[in-house]
Amino acid sequence: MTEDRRDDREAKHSRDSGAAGENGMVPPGRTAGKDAASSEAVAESVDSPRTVPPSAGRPGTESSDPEAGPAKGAAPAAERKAAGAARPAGPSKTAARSAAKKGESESPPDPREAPAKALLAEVLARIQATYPDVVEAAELTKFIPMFLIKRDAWRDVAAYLRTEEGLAFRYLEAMAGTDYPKEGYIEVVAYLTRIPEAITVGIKVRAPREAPAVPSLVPVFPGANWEEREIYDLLGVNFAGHPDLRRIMMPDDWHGHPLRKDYSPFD
Amino acid sequence: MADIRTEEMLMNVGPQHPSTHGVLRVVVKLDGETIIDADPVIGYLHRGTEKLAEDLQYNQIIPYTDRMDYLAAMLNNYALVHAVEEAMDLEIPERAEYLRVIVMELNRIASHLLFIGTYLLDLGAMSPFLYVFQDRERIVQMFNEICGARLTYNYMRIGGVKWDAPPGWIDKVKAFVPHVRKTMGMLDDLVTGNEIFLNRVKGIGAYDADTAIAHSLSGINLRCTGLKWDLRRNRPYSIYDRFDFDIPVGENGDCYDRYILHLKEMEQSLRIVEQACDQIPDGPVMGKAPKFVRPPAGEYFSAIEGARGELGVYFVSDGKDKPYRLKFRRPSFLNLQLLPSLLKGQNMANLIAILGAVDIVLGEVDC
Amino acid sequence: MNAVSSWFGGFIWTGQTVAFFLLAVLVVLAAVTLLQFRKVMHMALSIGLVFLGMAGMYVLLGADFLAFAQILIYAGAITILMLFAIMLTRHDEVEEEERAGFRQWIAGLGAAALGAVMLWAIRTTAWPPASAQPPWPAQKSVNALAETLFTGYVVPFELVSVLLTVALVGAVILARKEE
Amino acid sequence: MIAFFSWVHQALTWGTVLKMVAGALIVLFFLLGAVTYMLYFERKVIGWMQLRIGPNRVGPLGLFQSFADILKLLAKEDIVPAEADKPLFLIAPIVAFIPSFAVMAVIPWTASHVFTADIAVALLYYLALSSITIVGIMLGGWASNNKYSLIGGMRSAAQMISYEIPLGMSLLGVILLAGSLNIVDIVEAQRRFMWFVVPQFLGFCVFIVAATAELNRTPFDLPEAESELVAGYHTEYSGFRFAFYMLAEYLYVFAISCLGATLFFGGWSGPLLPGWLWFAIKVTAFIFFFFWLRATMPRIRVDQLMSFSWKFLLPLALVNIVLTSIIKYWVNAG
Repeated sequence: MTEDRRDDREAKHSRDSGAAGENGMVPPGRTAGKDAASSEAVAESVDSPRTVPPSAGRPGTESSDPEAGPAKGAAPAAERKAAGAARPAGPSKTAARSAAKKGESESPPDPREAPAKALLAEVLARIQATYPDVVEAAELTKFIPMFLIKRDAWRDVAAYLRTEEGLAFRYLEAMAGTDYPKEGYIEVVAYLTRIPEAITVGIKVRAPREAPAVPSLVPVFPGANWEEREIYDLLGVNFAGHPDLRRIMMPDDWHGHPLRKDYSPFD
Repeated sequence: MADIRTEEMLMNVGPQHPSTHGVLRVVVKLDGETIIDADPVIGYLHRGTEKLAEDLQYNQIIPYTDRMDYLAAMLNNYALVHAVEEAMDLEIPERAEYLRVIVMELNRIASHLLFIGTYLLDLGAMSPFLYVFQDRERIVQMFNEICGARLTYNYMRIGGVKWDAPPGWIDKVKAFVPHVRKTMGMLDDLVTGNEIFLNRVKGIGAYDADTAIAHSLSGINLRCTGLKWDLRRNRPYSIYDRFDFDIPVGENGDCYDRYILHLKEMEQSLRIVEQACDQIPDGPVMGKAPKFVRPPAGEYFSAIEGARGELGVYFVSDGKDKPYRLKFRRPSFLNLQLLPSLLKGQNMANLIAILGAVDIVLGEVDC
Repeated sequence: MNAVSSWFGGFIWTGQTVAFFLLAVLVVLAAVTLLQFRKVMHMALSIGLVFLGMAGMYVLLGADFLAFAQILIYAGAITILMLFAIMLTRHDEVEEEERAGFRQWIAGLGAAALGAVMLWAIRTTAWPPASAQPPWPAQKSVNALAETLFTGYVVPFELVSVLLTVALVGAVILARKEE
Repeated sequence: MIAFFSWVHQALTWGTVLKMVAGALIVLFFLLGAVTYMLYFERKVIGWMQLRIGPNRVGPLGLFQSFADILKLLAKEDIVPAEADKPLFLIAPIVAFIPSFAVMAVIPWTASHVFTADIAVALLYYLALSSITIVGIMLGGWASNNKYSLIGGMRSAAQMISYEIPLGMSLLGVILLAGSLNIVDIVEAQRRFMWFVVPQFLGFCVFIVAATAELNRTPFDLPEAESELVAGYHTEYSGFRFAFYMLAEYLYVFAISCLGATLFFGGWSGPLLPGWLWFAIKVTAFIFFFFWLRATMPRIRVDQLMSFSWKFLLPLALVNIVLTSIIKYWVNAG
């Protein structure tokens, strides 16, 4: 592989750097113990993003992760030979841990981190300007800004992100639901992407496990239709306003929701 | 006169039907042969892969991904290992990355070949099916040589690939490329200019880019509307930024565009395979991945360009060696959503043409 | 050779006569069953059988062209048209059993009277003596028919075709109106 | 020979009855054999076209494959669906089959009609009888009480009616040139003049397209479009009754090929070789053409099929008739 090829690659990265992240994921362990942030706290935390939910909000956050988080200092992106973990950096085969450590000592963080942070700040500011008090938390999950939205405003924020000039996250890339029995809620996450720049943000919402209900995104993103049906089927989340909320994977007379952590087959 | 009405008929197309490509059921309401309403029913092949994965170590999930889109299992393998490697910032040996790209693109070709064959079979042309199977068979043989399996490869591992290519394999791949070009030329001669074929697919099942984006379509289903959206270019992963290839797009968003894009994409995949075979370095094929893969706690989303569209992997790690939650964003599943609105007002024959062009694999839809 | 004809003292049994009786029985049976069937589909089929039997009669009479035109148009096209109409529209499979009421008696009497009149007419008419040869050679019946149609009867022939065209156009207009 | 099997105006004796039955049986078994090897021929030809070898297991070169298949079909259970209209379901394949065998009565294998009838209105006879088969197919589709079968049956009825008209019209040109509906006269006229494929090329094109559609063969095989309608009108049929439908279908391929060879390619006439061999060669070429089409073409759509017949093929056939009449009048006058 020649050097100019690599330069090409760098150029490309800086071109669509907004989309993908680098290895600047903030390990939850570092922020463990911090309080859930109010929206003001989030606004402050934009510069140094952190996981806002309490440590309990993420199972296994206590697990002692030996990896230190990568250095947060911004550094010129071009110096890194390979951007991102999956990209090979020449012949040296460095395993993850040493790479991370090296990253701290010698090489600057992933070039994708800075744009991701900027995106986080920008989107957060815009949401808060229009809908104050709806963002419960904001963080970077690997290089994707992630906003925890209040349930009532879930659809409004999604619509805002989709239609607002300058945001235009028109493409619902994926939706997923996750059950957190210990914390007592079910989380629904949606990834929205701006096409063709490939800039992605995630939004998520939480609903209590006992009677989970979330406003449906189908009026905003028709593509959410089957994803929501799947989440309804497998996790039991009721999507209010969904035009056709039926089971999709399991038979209509199935009992229970298999993807819940406490699910046991009905006899 | 007014009370003489034609009878409406409810018809189950599938789950056992030659053209649903698996166990898909489409409940169609027919007036004569015109479809008034269509409702796809899925789930016949639901195996709960996502639930099963919660009890499996990351490397143990890889064989399960083989069963999703079983026509492009290499790409599924990669989607998972890529997501985990991204999360852990693993570095992959060069040779492994090249091998991955070669097998992925070969698999894309095999999958597209199969699409072309079955699609034309759906439209009543029998011979192309057998022609494409010859080339696909050679690809499958090559996969057999490199990983010992013809369909469910289980080839990739977190940190690299399981096996190095056997001696002479790369040359075999290189020699294979012109062969596919010949087949594609033949298909072009036999089919693409055929008046009957054109009448069956041109202008059928057309939609525009806004509809496609709104319905979260991806892959060829999105590109046929003229939108240049290919994750290999728009959000480069692996070593795709080293290769010179184009993203062919359609114009009208109809079945014809979808068909022709499969041919054009095969050509681009061949170019990538050629370049990768020329550039592939020597070296190990497995990086220093930990024995127990434990991605740092957090949630991750990454996506690759699968054979049928954007194949995404979302997973939540709690720092243990098994995912807390694993979710696949399956392109077929989302692409199928638009089907009911495409079918309304069409006739039965168009149902097959439209459904076939969506190019679904039920193993992936149901997951 | 042991002739079949010897069974019926003196009556000459040619293929033609055998065929005539077979066809006659077929036509009558089909006509009767037509009235007896309860399913419309079966009725349509037996009327097709009647048409076929009549075509066979025409063949025996030496009118080949007429016979095959009859099969083509009546046994083929018209029967299929009826089948089509039945398939495409709603129809009740079960009809209530009709009781033998006053009307049935009247109809039966009428039919018997008609049969008697016909028989009487046939028996009293002085038929011309049967000739061994048909009025024209079998091979030429089509030519003869064509010449008659296009010389002596050209005006009625054309009028009929105009009528059919008008009917066709009318049917199309009626069908269009529904949309 | 002709007199031997001619029976209409003879006194009916046991001898004549026997001769009738014998003649019919000979033709029947000949046709069954022909169809058996047509199936073999089709599978081999299409196999080669698709880079396969085709049947090669039963007997040398797979020559007995079709017999094995027929035996298998005969040994199969004759299943009648519970909700089917049983009597209709049972007779429908026979209704479809009988005319297909009956039309063979007017095909002249050689210069002399040995087993077949030399009737004046042979072409009309062919068209008339072949229209009965549609009834059988429709009934089968309806009686199965299966929605795929019903759609298949209706499609095939609509299709066969639509294409019978251009088929008949395309024959009119030949009839005009020969001045007769009799097939022997038509062949004789070609021997004196030239093969009608030359002066009737337009008519021949219409004929071959309409014939393909009439036979329900690719690209017009919509009634049994397996990718849409599973197997169309015979979805529910199995074993023996299914075999009847198949038999009828292939007999019509054979019959149409005979008709095409006779009307447009001079029938049995040809130099050097005996008449029956010429006839066989021409018929085989026709059959090959239909098989070739099947290996090449995708399937046309049902609405396109209809408009193709009514808006294109029929006007073309009418133009052909008008042109032929004008030319004939002009030639006769001049």
